[in-house]
Amino acid sequence: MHKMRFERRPTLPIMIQLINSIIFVLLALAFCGMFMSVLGFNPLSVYKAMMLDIISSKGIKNSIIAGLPLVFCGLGVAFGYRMNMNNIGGDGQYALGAVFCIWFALYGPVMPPALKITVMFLLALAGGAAAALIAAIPKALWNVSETISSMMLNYIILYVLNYLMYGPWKEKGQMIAQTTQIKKKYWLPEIGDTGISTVLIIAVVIAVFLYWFHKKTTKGYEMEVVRRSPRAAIYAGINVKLNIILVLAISGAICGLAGFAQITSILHRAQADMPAGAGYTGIVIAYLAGLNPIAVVIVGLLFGALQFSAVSVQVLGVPSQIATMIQGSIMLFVIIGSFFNRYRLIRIDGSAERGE
Amino acid sequence: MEPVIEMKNISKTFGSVAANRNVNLSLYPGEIHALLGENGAGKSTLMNILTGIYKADSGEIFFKGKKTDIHSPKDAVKLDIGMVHQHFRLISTLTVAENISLYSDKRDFFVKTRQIEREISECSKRFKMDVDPSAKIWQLSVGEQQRVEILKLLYRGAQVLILDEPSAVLTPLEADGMFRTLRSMAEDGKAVIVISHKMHEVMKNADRITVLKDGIVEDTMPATEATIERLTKGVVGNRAFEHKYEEKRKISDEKAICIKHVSAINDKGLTAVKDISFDIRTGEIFGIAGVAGNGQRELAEVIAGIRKAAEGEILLKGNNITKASIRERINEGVSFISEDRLGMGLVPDLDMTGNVILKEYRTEKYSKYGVLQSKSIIDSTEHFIKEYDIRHGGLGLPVGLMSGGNQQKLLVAREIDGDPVLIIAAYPVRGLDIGATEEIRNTLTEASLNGTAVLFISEELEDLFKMCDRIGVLCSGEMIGIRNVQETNFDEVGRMMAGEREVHKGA
Amino acid sequence: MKKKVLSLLLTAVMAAALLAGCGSSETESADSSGNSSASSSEASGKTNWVSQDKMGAAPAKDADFSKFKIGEIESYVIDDGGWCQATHEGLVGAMKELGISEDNLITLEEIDDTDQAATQAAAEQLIDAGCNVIIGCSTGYSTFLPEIAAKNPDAYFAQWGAKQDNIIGYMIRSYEGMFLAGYACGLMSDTSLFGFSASCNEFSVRTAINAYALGCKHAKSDAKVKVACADSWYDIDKETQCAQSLIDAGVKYMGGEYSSPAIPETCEKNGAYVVGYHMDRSAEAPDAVLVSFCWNFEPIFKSILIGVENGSISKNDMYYWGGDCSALTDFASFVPSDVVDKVKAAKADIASGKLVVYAGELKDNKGNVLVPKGEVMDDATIQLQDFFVDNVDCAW
Amino acid sequence: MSADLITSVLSVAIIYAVTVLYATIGEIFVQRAGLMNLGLEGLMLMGAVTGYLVAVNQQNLPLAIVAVILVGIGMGLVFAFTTITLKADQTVTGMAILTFGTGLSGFIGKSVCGVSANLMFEPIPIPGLYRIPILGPSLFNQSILAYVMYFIIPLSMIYIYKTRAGMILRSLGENPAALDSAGYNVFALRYVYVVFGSVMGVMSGACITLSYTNFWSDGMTSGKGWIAVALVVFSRWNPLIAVLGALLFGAISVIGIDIQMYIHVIPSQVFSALPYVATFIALIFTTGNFRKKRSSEPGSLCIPYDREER
Repeated sequence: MHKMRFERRPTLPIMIQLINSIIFVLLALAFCGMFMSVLGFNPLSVYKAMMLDIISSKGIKNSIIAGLPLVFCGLGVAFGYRMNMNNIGGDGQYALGAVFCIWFALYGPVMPPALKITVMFLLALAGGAAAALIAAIPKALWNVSETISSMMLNYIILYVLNYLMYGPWKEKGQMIAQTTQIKKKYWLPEIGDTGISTVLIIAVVIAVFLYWFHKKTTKGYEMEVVRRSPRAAIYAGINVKLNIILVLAISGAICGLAGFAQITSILHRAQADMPAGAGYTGIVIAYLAGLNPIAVVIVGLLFGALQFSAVSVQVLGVPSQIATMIQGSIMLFVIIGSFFNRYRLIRIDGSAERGE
Repeated sequence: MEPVIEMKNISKTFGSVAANRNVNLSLYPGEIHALLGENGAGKSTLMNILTGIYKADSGEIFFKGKKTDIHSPKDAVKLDIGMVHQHFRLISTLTVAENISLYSDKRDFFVKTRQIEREISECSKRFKMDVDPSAKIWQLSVGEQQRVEILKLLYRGAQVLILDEPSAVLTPLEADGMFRTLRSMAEDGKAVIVISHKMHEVMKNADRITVLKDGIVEDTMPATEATIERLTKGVVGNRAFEHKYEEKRKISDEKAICIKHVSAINDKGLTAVKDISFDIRTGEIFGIAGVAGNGQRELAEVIAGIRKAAEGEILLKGNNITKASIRERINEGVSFISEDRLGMGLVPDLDMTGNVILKEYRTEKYSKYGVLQSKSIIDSTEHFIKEYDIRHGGLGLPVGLMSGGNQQKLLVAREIDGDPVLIIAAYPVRGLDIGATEEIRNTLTEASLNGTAVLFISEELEDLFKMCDRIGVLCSGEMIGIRNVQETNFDEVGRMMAGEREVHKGA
Repeated sequence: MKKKVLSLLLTAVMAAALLAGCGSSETESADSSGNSSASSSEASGKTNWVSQDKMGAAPAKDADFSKFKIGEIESYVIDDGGWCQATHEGLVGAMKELGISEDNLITLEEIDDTDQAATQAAAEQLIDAGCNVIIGCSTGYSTFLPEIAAKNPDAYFAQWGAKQDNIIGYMIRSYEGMFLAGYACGLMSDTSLFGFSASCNEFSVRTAINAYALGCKHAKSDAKVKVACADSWYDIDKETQCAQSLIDAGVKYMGGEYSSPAIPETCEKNGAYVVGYHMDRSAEAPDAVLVSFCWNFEPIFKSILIGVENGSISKNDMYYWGGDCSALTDFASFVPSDVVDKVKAAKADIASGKLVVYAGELKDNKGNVLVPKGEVMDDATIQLQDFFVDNVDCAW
Repeated sequence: MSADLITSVLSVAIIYAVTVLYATIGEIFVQRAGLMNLGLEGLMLMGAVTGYLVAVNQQNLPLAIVAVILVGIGMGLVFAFTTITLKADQTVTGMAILTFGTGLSGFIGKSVCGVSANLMFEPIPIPGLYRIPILGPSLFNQSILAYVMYFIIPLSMIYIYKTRAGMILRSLGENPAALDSAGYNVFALRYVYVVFGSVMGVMSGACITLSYTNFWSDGMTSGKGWIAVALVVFSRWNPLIAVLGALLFGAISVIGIDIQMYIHVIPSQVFSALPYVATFIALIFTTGNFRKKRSSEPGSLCIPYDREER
């Protein structure tokens, strides 16, 4: 008789991973469809509306605008996960990056745009990194769970932002809790007249760089070793503590860029509760993208599309929460699906090409 | 008399590796039955099947004559079958009593600690094993923990006891005590299976011996009919068993490394290496004999820099590296073939190239300005593959999926590459098939001929005598003595391993 | 010890930011107002304040609303028992009055008013759906809508809050209602200590606080209003705690800006009294809610729709109406009738102009004179309320 | 601090504590069993909305509780299946539960959003005890759900530290392999505790809508689920400390507001942030192993158990 058993896949062909994800995303949509039809909506027409909305020219633009902050958070979080650092602090790092960035933009000295924007970029990085370090250092020194600490920091930093936006930095003579807009000359230009900011290019460049970084650099290699086998890392003379601090800092820095994107390209100002959960969504994105930076960009933009197309289905009367729900179920299903990335079904009397 | 356990045509494969092939085994009450074989011969797998931790792919198990299916450890426990694993299955945060009652068939709602502790101390008296029932596990020594494991089984009323390499962590004296306990159990009518790869021990203590090799039963015999030769043939096949090589090797007087009064503490915070001093000259192979767990690991790690030396100093080619970091030592030419192949020496999830560069990825050999040089990496990987004929399923395959032998070859190849000053080889041939074993022996010998100092740690006296120029014997963290191989013999070293300092030659 | 250090650190961060805020602000932000949305409204035609007399004006006999398609953008769900619900009901009411069927209303909920992409996408959605009147019901949209409005000249955009380019502005003189509510509390209380449980330091909240405080003062010259700040628009725990803290501080009568029943319930539990906000809250705590302040947008929306229909409307219009728009519910049964009468009288006085809420001499709580004696505050300042009046005691 | 001030601070702190403790104690059991479910926020929202939905539509509180428990079991099974059977990453699965719960709750809660049920577990003063000065009025004038919690706390302590089952639970998170070889069904046990944990999680939510603020609106838990997660670590997986922690946080934020009303030099946000700062610091002191002592964290927390792993 042929008994079947699940066994770890030796290697993971990208195709299988892709097909898996697609299948399970479809399952997730079907699953949400169930709820919709229970509430008396026709899932197909809902999804159709969403699709049509996304592929329209302004749909693409809006998806990208909505997606950009998510992409940066996704990239940041994914970078952390590349060394098993559960950075939940994306929101806080995003916020602090924005705070540093807007501070310089509004209250810093007058400068030639190129220089000013560069400094803003660096400050956004610094802000994110700073936020991450507060969680990273206890982790490195005393192994304090970065998961919880970074999450606590989210709240703390968001209160700082809240204070600034409602208090000293609030635009005078305005009703909204936000800073004044930064000067036009400090805005990042659009790509052609598409209405899509060049910050998208920055995101792509960073993603490609990270991809190369993981594959080709010694630091990337170190991360991989620490991720796969901390003991082997010590044995190879890799300074694990230092790497923890470094990786979390970089992870935070990239999340900080989400603030930079908002300030130089989207809102051109800072607002209270600006992150609006992008950091958490970043985790979802990073995971769905299999921690592959380039995939993160794609998934991130898709999530942007999902979030904004949820608006369009409201015209059909579907509750707005549908977007969040679809996100959640897509995630659940892809997680379940990823099992089939790691394992394959084999017959027990498989031929022996592997020694012991 | 009918056997209490009969295993018939048991087969088990992991992935595509056959760990057991049509194994037959019968066990009678009142006997101590030894399972002899090298590591990886399939002994543990067989027993894990009997205790329901693994499911056999095919074959049948008979308990007291009637066919039974053991799907889970639960079933095994129901049949009063108990096993002491090599890695103890104790919960370190609980007390001895709690651990034992956890394993017992007690199902009362509250834990009656007092009562259990009383019963335990009675039981431990009966079989002459002393443990403090109220002590927390993580406070106990390895020997004590093993006793707890055995007590667990007895308290549970186990009729079949299986012990996996019980003596591996014990000194010969402790081991004798342990076997006396086992004997008293056998006399109690219990059936005992002892997994081992030590022939003398087996011949001395067992009633019957079954020899496993590569997952197949090679031979079964009463201990009375067992001879070293017969067992050796079963265990290692027709491997030539020559004594120390003949031609006299010239060893320079230059000291490659000096260990001076080094002490170190282990993970439990106890002193594991006590004031050890010795030196290895270039081109010399220095053996460390001793029962595993007597400080070898700590000693190796201290020299490699993974563990800080509590006292003493280490000189490499005359300069002090006691405070040097691991990386500095690597650059200075200290290589370390870790006993924990997949846990430390290699990264199982990475492919060959990733493991080849594990230690030298930062050197300009493999990277420029922090960028890895794929070409040179692939080159040296292929060089290794040719040089040490490493068989692999493609460069992209995780090394975790290669056979143990090839993994070890890769590890050794990487460590020997670039003629290091010193190679620390901890149990380099443990659990390898003969082919791989020979190749690695030769590789190390060649290295020494090229002027590398080799620190060769092993518990197999054969290996030590075959390869080393000098042998130092460790017992409970102390260096009992150092001997030239020509001037000593198995027996002397064996006793030194048991801690006897003054041994008369040939006594 | 360490805790102290960290909280100090936090304060330090904020202090530093504060300095940065005031200190070097002239360097950049001075000229940055050039593109801030406020002053840009002057650029286009002069803001036209629509007179409150228009309230209740009926549509022409032959008025035809059949072609009307109305879009509504809400920052939260329309049945939140708070702000959004009030706006929505106002709009629906106006449509019913004018006989516009609800099928011609498209409501987009939970459009985060700090999210440009979402807001503009929403507006574009409504345009595509053929809406000719689009109403942005949350302050934040004013940042993003002008752009879309400029792109779609034939659609009429109306936006809560300050006047924006190409957008009809509308606001409610909420201070009238809150003033009266405060007045009622003042009349009923036998102490001169009052409380206010505030969510976020935003103009509408400040308006409520100030108006309430002035109301109390109108009844008791020495009235003081303690403010507890939740620093969150929505947090049940914090709202409960704020109310509790006020009560512990000896407050028996409090106002509040809130959307959950937490505060009324807490008051009821402790035998204190509270002014309902956003909508009629008496159901949540019948024994605690004296009266509720309700937004009544119906007249404004009605007037806007009529204006659109007969073309009388201008995109420079700014609605800033009080009276029935800034409504109070009926008082709870336990409120003595003489109090009710006094409040009614005050209401009439406000309508007739005999009683002016922000009349001089008026100081802020830092001692600066806001309005000199004999003068009254101008609407722009009232709308913004970037101050707290002198009998407000608040951390902000 | 005057007597009745203590009373009132306590009463608010208790409301805060009770609502968060259901989730916290549940999560303590889950983590003791060696898993970490970060999706508590999502669970609470689901519990809150389910309870309220039934309360509004059926006007039947027991039924509401039953429904809530069923939902808890369902979501628990999802998490258990994904993390125990499929051995998926627990952090990410938690996030998924969180996202999904948030979305679904808002989705199905639409119909009762802002609708008043006028039906909740009213506070029941306990005759004798209610008279106790200071403590009485705050402790013994609570709803049934709070009293249930009063029982759960000691019971969970006894269960974890005194009973045989508790001993097994402690081992489950410490060394599942050992349990397995002792003949216990590790997988089944973990399933049980995960499900129990998520039932407690949803109960937390139900507690809010059915016994304190009798109404539903989107994301009404505003981050409480995360506090619960933090409390678990804060408490070193000990229910009693968790109780103290919860009360402490409740008290801190009330007192924060008290101070904030009098001292205006410090921004109010500082006090709002205090509980989180406190948690952060407590975290470093309780879990940080810089004192070189055994950390009380379950040995194999977050590590999926795989019997044939070799």
